[in-house]
Amino acid sequence: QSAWTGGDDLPTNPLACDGTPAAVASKPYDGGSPTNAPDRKGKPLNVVDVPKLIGIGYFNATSKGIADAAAELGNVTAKTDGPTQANIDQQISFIDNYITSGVDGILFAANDPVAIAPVLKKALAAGINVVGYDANSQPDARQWFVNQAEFNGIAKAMIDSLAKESGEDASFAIVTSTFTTPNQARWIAEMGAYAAKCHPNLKWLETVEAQEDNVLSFNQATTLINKYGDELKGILGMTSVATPASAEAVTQAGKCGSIAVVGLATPNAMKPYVEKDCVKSVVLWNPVDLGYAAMYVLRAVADGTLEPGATSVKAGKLGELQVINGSEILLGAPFVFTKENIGNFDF
Amino acid sequence: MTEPILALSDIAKSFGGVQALKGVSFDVRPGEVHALLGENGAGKSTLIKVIAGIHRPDAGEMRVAGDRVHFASPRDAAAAGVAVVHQELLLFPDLTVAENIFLGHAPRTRLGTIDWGRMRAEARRLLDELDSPDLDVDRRIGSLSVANRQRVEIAKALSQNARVLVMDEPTAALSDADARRLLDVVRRLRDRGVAIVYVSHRMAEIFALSNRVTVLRDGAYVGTRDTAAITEAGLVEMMVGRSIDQLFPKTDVPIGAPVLEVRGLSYRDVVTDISFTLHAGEILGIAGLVGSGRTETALTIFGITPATAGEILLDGKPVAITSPGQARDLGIAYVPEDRGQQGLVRPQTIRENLSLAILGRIARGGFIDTAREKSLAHDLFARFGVRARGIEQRVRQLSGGNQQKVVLAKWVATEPRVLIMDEPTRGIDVGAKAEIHALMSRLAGQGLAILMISSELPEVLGMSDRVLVMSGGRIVARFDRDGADPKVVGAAMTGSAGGEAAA
Amino acid sequence: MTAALRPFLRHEAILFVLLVAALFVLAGQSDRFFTIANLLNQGRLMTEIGLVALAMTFVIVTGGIDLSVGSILGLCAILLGVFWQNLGLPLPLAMGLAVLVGGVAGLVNGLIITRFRVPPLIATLATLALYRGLAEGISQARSVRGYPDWFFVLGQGDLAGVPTQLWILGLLTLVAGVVLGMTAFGRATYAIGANETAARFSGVPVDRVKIAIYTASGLVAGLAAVIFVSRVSTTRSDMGTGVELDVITAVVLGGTSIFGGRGTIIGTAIGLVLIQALKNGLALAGVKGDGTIVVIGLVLILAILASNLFSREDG
Amino acid sequence: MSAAAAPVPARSSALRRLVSGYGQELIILAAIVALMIVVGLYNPRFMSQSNLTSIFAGNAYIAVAAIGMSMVIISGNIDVAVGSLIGVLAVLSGTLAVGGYPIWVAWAAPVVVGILVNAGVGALVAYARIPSIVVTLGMLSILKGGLISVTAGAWITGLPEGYAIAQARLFGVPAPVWFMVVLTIAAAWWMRNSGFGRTIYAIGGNPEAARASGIRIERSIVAVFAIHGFFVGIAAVLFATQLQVIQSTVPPNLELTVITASVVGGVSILGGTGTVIGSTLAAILFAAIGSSLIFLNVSAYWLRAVQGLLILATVLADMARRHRIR
Ligand SMILES: Nc1ncnc2c1ncn2[C@@H]1O[C@H](COP(=O)(O)OP(=O)(O)OP(=O)(O)O)[C@@H](O)[C@H]1O
Ligand SMILES: Nc1ncnc2c1ncn2[C@@H]1O[C@H](COP(=O)(O)OP(=O)(O)OP(=O)(O)O)[C@@H](O)[C@H]1O
Ligand SMILES: [Mg+2]
Ligand SMILES: [Mg+2]
Repeated sequence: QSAWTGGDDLPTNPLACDGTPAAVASKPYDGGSPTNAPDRKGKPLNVVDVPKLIGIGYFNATSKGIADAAAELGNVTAKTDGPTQANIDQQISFIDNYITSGVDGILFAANDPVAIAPVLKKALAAGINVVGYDANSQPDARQWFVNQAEFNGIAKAMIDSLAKESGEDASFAIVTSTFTTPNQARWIAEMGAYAAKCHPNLKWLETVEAQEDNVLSFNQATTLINKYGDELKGILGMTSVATPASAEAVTQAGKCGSIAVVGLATPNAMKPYVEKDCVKSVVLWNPVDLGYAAMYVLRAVADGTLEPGATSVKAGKLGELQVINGSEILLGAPFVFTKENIGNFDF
Repeated sequence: MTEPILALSDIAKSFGGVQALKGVSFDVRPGEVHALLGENGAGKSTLIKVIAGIHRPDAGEMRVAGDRVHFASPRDAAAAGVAVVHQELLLFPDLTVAENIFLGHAPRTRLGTIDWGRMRAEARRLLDELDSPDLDVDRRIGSLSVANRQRVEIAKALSQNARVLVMDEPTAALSDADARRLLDVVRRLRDRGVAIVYVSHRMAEIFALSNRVTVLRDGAYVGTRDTAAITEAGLVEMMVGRSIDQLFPKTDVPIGAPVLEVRGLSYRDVVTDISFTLHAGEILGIAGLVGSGRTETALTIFGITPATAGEILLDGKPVAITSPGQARDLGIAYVPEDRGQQGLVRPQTIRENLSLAILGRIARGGFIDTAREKSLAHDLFARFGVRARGIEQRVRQLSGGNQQKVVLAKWVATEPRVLIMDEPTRGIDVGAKAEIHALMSRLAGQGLAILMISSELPEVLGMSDRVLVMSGGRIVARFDRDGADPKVVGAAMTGSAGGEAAA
Repeated sequence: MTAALRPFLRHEAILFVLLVAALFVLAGQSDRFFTIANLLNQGRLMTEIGLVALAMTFVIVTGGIDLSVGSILGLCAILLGVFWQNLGLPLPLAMGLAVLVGGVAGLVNGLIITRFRVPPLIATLATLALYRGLAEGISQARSVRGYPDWFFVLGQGDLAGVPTQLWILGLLTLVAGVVLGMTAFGRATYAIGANETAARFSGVPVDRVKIAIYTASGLVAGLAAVIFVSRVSTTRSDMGTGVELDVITAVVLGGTSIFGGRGTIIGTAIGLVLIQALKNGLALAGVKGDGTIVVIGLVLILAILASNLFSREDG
Repeated sequence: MSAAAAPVPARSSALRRLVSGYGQELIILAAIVALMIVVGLYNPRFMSQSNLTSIFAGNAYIAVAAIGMSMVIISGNIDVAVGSLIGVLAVLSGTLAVGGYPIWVAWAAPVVVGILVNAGVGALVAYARIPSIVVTLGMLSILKGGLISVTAGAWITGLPEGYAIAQARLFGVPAPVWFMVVLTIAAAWWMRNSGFGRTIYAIGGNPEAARASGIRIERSIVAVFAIHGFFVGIAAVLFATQLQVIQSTVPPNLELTVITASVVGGVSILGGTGTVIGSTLAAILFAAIGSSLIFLNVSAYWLRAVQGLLILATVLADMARRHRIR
C-alpha cells in the first residue's frame, strides 16, 4: 500500500531481509569544522548538552551517560539544559545563549535538522566544537554525529520482532509522537519500505499522534484497541513515551498476549510489562551509552584525536566505534531488551 | 418627640482633592421621612454612601439608636438595619429579579439551602406591594428597562425590612404615575414606623412626603427645616444660595422648515408605525409610561436598532440610518437615558468623553489635535457649568447631575441639527435643570430641532411646542402646546381616554 | 499622553526601574551579557514575539484577547512553503500571500467576534485549534526547505550592523505606539475597552475597529511567520506553538489591563525587553531554563503587585 | 401595564425556564447523543462498553478540573495554571506513594495542597488586586519550571498495589466516572441552592453591587479558588493513578482543554452565568469527538482541523441560541 502515515518522503534504504549488512559506500567527511578553535588538547572542557527537550526518561538517560563520561574523563564539566517541550525555537535560543556564554563544546539532539543548522554554524564559527547525537542536523552544521543505530536498522529490528510476535499477516497500528518529529518520521518510512520488502503480508492499519504525553498515548492506544477489536494484532510504539503507554493500554484492556507491543523504550518504564509477559521485546540502543559516546567523541574532537577521514574512534568502555557515511559514528546495532536481561539495566 | 434612630454629626469626607462632605450633621427618627436636598455634587450620595458603609468618614461620628457605630462595610450597615437604594442601580444583570431582591438574605430551607419557591413568592409579594404585577420574577435583570430595575432595587431594600431606609433619587427613573405609586409605598413604610431618608430633586415630592428637610451645598451642611415651615422658594434659596427664575423657560421661537420627518417607522414589535415631523427651532416632546417604547423609537432613529419598516427623511431627503455613526454624521445627536452605561466612558476623563463623538473632527489626518481638543473641552466645560476639578477629572468621580451635563455637552459639541434627548433632566437639581432647559430653548432658538423624551409631565408640557404620547410602542395622541394640559395627556398616557385626541 | 494613561505610565516607570535594575544585576553576573553583539542578537530572537505583542496590546486594550496567534503563525509558515514550493510561485509573492493569509485568519476571528458576538477568548480558543489543524493538514507533516540565500537576509542577515528583523520590529513598534497613543483610532480603541456601549452610542464604529484590530493581529502573526521561517530556514506545522502565552505575558507585564481600556505600547515594549533580558541574562549567569521560567513567573506577579501598591487610587 | 410587558408572564413556563436556563447543556447533550448514534452506526465498536469506558473514564479528570474552573470563571476570574498544577500534584501524589507513605496520604495530600496553593492564588487576586490571569500566568511558569528543577523529569515507577484508584471499579463502573458524575451533580446542586453558590454568580455578575449588598468579595474569591483547588487536587489524583507510571512533566495544553470545556459548556467568560453540568458535558463531548474521529478514519493529518471546526460549530450554535432568547 501507499506510504504509511507519519513517514517522511526522503529516500528509503531497507536492509536485506536476512540481515546481511548493506555494503556501506564509504563517503568522504562531510561534517563542518570550527573556525580557528583554540587548542583544547588535554585542556579542561566546558560542555553543554542541549537535547530536544528535558524531563523525559530518554533524555534523562542520555544526559546521565554524558555525565558519566565527563566524570571518567575528569577535566570536563558537562551540564544538560534545554526546553521543556520539543520546541525548535526555544532550543535555538538555548544554544544561542550558550554560544554567547562561551562554552568549549556543544552536544545536541536536534528538534529539526535544518532549523537548528544556522545556530550550530554560528557555534562552529565561534570556534566551538559541535557534536550531535540521537537526532541529526545538516552534516555541515556540526562536526560529528553519534548515530545510535541506522534508521533502516531500527526499522528492521522493529518489523522483524513484530512479525515474529504477532504473525506474518498481522494487522498493526503505530503510536508516534508527532508526524513532524524527524527521527520518528524516518523510522516509519523505513519500516514501511522494509515491511513491503520482507514482510509483505503485514497489514498497517493507521498511525496516531500522541505527543510526548503518556496519558494521551494511553488513550490513543486504547482507542485503537477498541476500534479494531480482535483485528488488531500489534502496536508499534515509536517513542519511549508511547511504548509503555501502549503496553499499559493492552494490559488494562486485558489483551496481553493477543496484542503484541513492540517499540522503542527505556527499560525502567517497560519492566512492569516485560515481567508480566505482556511485552516480549523492547527495541532500543542504550541511551546512556549514546550520551556516553557523544561525550567521548566531543573530547576526541577537541583533542584533535578524531579528525576528518578517521574510520573509528575510541569511546571509553564502549571501545572502538565505527565511522559511517562520512561524519557519523555508529553506536552499534540496536539493543533488544528481554525478560532475561532487562533487570540488569536502570535508566 | 421620639429619639433619632440614626444620627450623624460633623461628618467629613474627601476624595483626593475633593472635599465632598464637611461638618455635616443629620438625623432621622422612626416614622419620619427626612428629605436630603442639594445641588448636583452637593454631597448627598456621598453622605448616603457613608451611611451605607461604602465610604468611611474621615471625621465625625454615627449613632444607631443611640449607640456609636462604625460601618466598615455595607454588611455592617445592613446588620444595623440600614437598607439603601443607591442612585446608580446596583443589580446583577444575569440573575433573575427574585435573586436580585434576595441576594445575601434569601429564605432558606431547613437544610440551610435556598428556598426557591418561597423566594419567588416573597419577591412576587414585594413587587405587588410596589404595584408591578407585570414584572416577572424569573426575568433576567439585564432585559429590564431602567424603570423596572429601579423597582427591583427598591424591592430589594424593602425585602430586608429595615429600620432605616435610605433612598437616593428613587423616582428619578420613574414616570409621574409610577412615582406617585412609589410615594404611597413610602408613606406606608413610614406609617409602619420605618425611618426614611429621601433624596430627590423633585420639589413636589419633598413637600408631599417629607416631615423635615436637610440641605447640603458643596458638601457643607446648610440647615434643617420642618417641611411645613418652609416654602419651595426658600428651599431653592438654601440650595443654590440664590433664587432661580422660573423653570421651563421655553421662549417662543419661529418654527422653521421641517428637518426630520419620520413615516411609519417600526422596529420589531416594540416600535410600531411612528410618524411625525420635526421642524427647525421646534421642541417636540414625547410623553409615555415606562415601556411605552419611547427610547426604542429614539434608538431606531439614531440607528442603534435600525428600522425594520418605514422611512426617515432629513430636509425632505430620505436617508437610511443603519448606525449611530451615520446618524451623527447626518447631524442627529442622541442623549441617552442610561447615562452610566450608554452616555459615558466612566473610567475616562471629562476631556476624553467630550471628544469621543467628534474624534473625526478634532483629528487631522487621523492624528488627534490635542491643543484643539483641550480648548474645545475647556469651552464646553465652562459653557455647561460642570462642577469638577477640571477637564482631566475622571467622569466616574462626578456627581450624577454633572455626569449628565458632560453627556449633553458631548453631544452639543457635534453641532447637530436634530437633538434627541431621552430623560434629559433625570436626576438633575433645580438649578442645573433650569440651566439645561434654558440651554435647550437657546439651541432651539438657533434653529436646532429637538426631540425630547421625558417621563416628567410638567417638563414635557412646559418645554414642548407639541407633545406626542406613546403607549405600547405606538403614538396614541398628539397635542399642541395649548391643547396639552396635564389631565388629557396623563389620560392618553395611561390609555384610559383620549386616543387620537386634539390636533 | 491622556490622563487615562497616567497611572499606567506610572506602571511603566516602575517597570522601567525594574528593567534597569535587572540589566545591572545581570550585567554583574556575566561580562558577556551587556555587549552590543549579545543585545542585538537578543533583539533578533525576540522579534517574532515582539511583533505579535504589538497587535496583542491593541486587542487586549479593547478588552479582547487573541489566543490563535501561535496557530496563525504556524499556518502562515506552512503556506509560505506550500505557495513557494508546491505551487511554484515566486518567493516574494509567496511571502506576501502568507502574510495576507494571516490577515484573513485574523479577519475571520474578527468576524466571529463581532458578527456572532462570540467572546474573543472562546472564539480564538476555537480558531487556535482550527488554524493549527489546517497547518498540519495542509503540510501533511512535510517541511519545506532549501530557500534561496537572499531570503535569509530577513531572518539571519544584518542591515547597518543591526539584525534586519530588528529594524522591522522597531519601525512597527513606533507605528503602533503612535496609532494607539495619538490617533483617533487609538482613542476609539481605548473607549471600546472601557465601555463598548457608550462608544457605540457615541458613533464609534465599534465593530469595524475591532475587526481591523484582529485582522492586524493576524497580519503581524503572518509577518512574524515569514521572519521566523527566514530565521530557521525551514517550515514546520508546529511553529509558533505556545507563542500566545509568551505574548500575553509580555503585554500584561507591560501594564495593559486584561479588562481593557488601559495599556500602552511603551509598556509592552519594556515588558518584552525585560523578559528577554531575563531569559538571556540568567542563562549567561548559569541559571538553567527551568529556573529561568520560575523567575519570569515571579517577576510577572511581583511587577503587577508593585504597580498596584503604587496606584491604588486609580484602581 | 404596557404592551412591552404583556408577553412577560408567558415567558415563565417551566419548559421555557429550562431551555433558557440550561440551553447550552441541552445543546451539548444533543451533540453527544447525535455523535454517539452516528459513529455507533458507522462502527458499532464505538459504542462498545470498553470504548465508552475509555471515553468517560479516560477524560474524567478533565471534567473534574473543569468543575472548579467553571466556578472560577463564573466568579469573573480564570486560571491558566490548572494544567501545571495538576502535573505538580500528580507527581506529589506519586512521590508520596512510592515514598512508602500510606496510600490515603498519597491521595489526600494533592487535594490539601491544591486547596492551599489556589487559596494563595485567590488571596493575590482578591487582596493584592492582581488580575487572576496575571497571577495564574505567573503560577504557570513557576509550577512548570519548579517541577522540572525538582524532579529533573525522572519518571515515577513502581507504584504500590491499590494506589491506582482510577483503575478501580464500583458496580462495574470505573471510579473516575463515579467521581465525575457525583462531583458534578453535587457541585451543580450546591451552586444553585447554597447561599455561597449564588454569591459566586453575584460576584461574577457585578462585583460593585455584590459589595454593596454586603458580600465579602475578598473572602469569597479566596474561597472560590480554594474550592477550585479541591477539584484540581482530585483531578490530579485521577490523572496520576491512570497508569503504572507518572511522567514528571506538566501535561501539554491541559489548561486550554479544561478552559475550553468550561466555556463551551456555557460558562460565560465574562462571569456571572453558566453551570458545571455544561462543562462536564463539554469535556465528555470533546473526548467523544477525539475518539470518534479515529473511528471515522479521518485522516490523522486533518484530525485537529476537524476538531477545531467542531468546537467552533458548538460555540456558534450556542450564540445563535442566545440571540433567539434575547
Ligand atoms: N469616588 C469619588 N472620587 C472623587 N470625587 C468624588 C467621588 N465621589 C464623589 N465625588 C465628588 O464628591 C462630590 C459629591 O458627589 P455626590 O455624588 O455626593 O453629589 P450628589 O449630591 O449625589 O449629586 P447628585 O444630586 O448629582 O447625585 C462631587 O463633587 C463629586 O465629584
Ligand atoms: N414593565 C416592563 N416589564 C418588562 N419589560 C419592560 C417593562 N417596561 C419596559 N420594559 C423593557 O424596556 C423596553 C421599553 O423600556 P423603555 O425604557 O425603552 O421605555 P420608555 O418608553 O423609554 O420608558 P423610559 O424611557 O421612561 O424608561 C421594552 O421594550 C421592554 O424590553
Ligand atoms: Mg447623587
Ligand atoms: Mg426610555
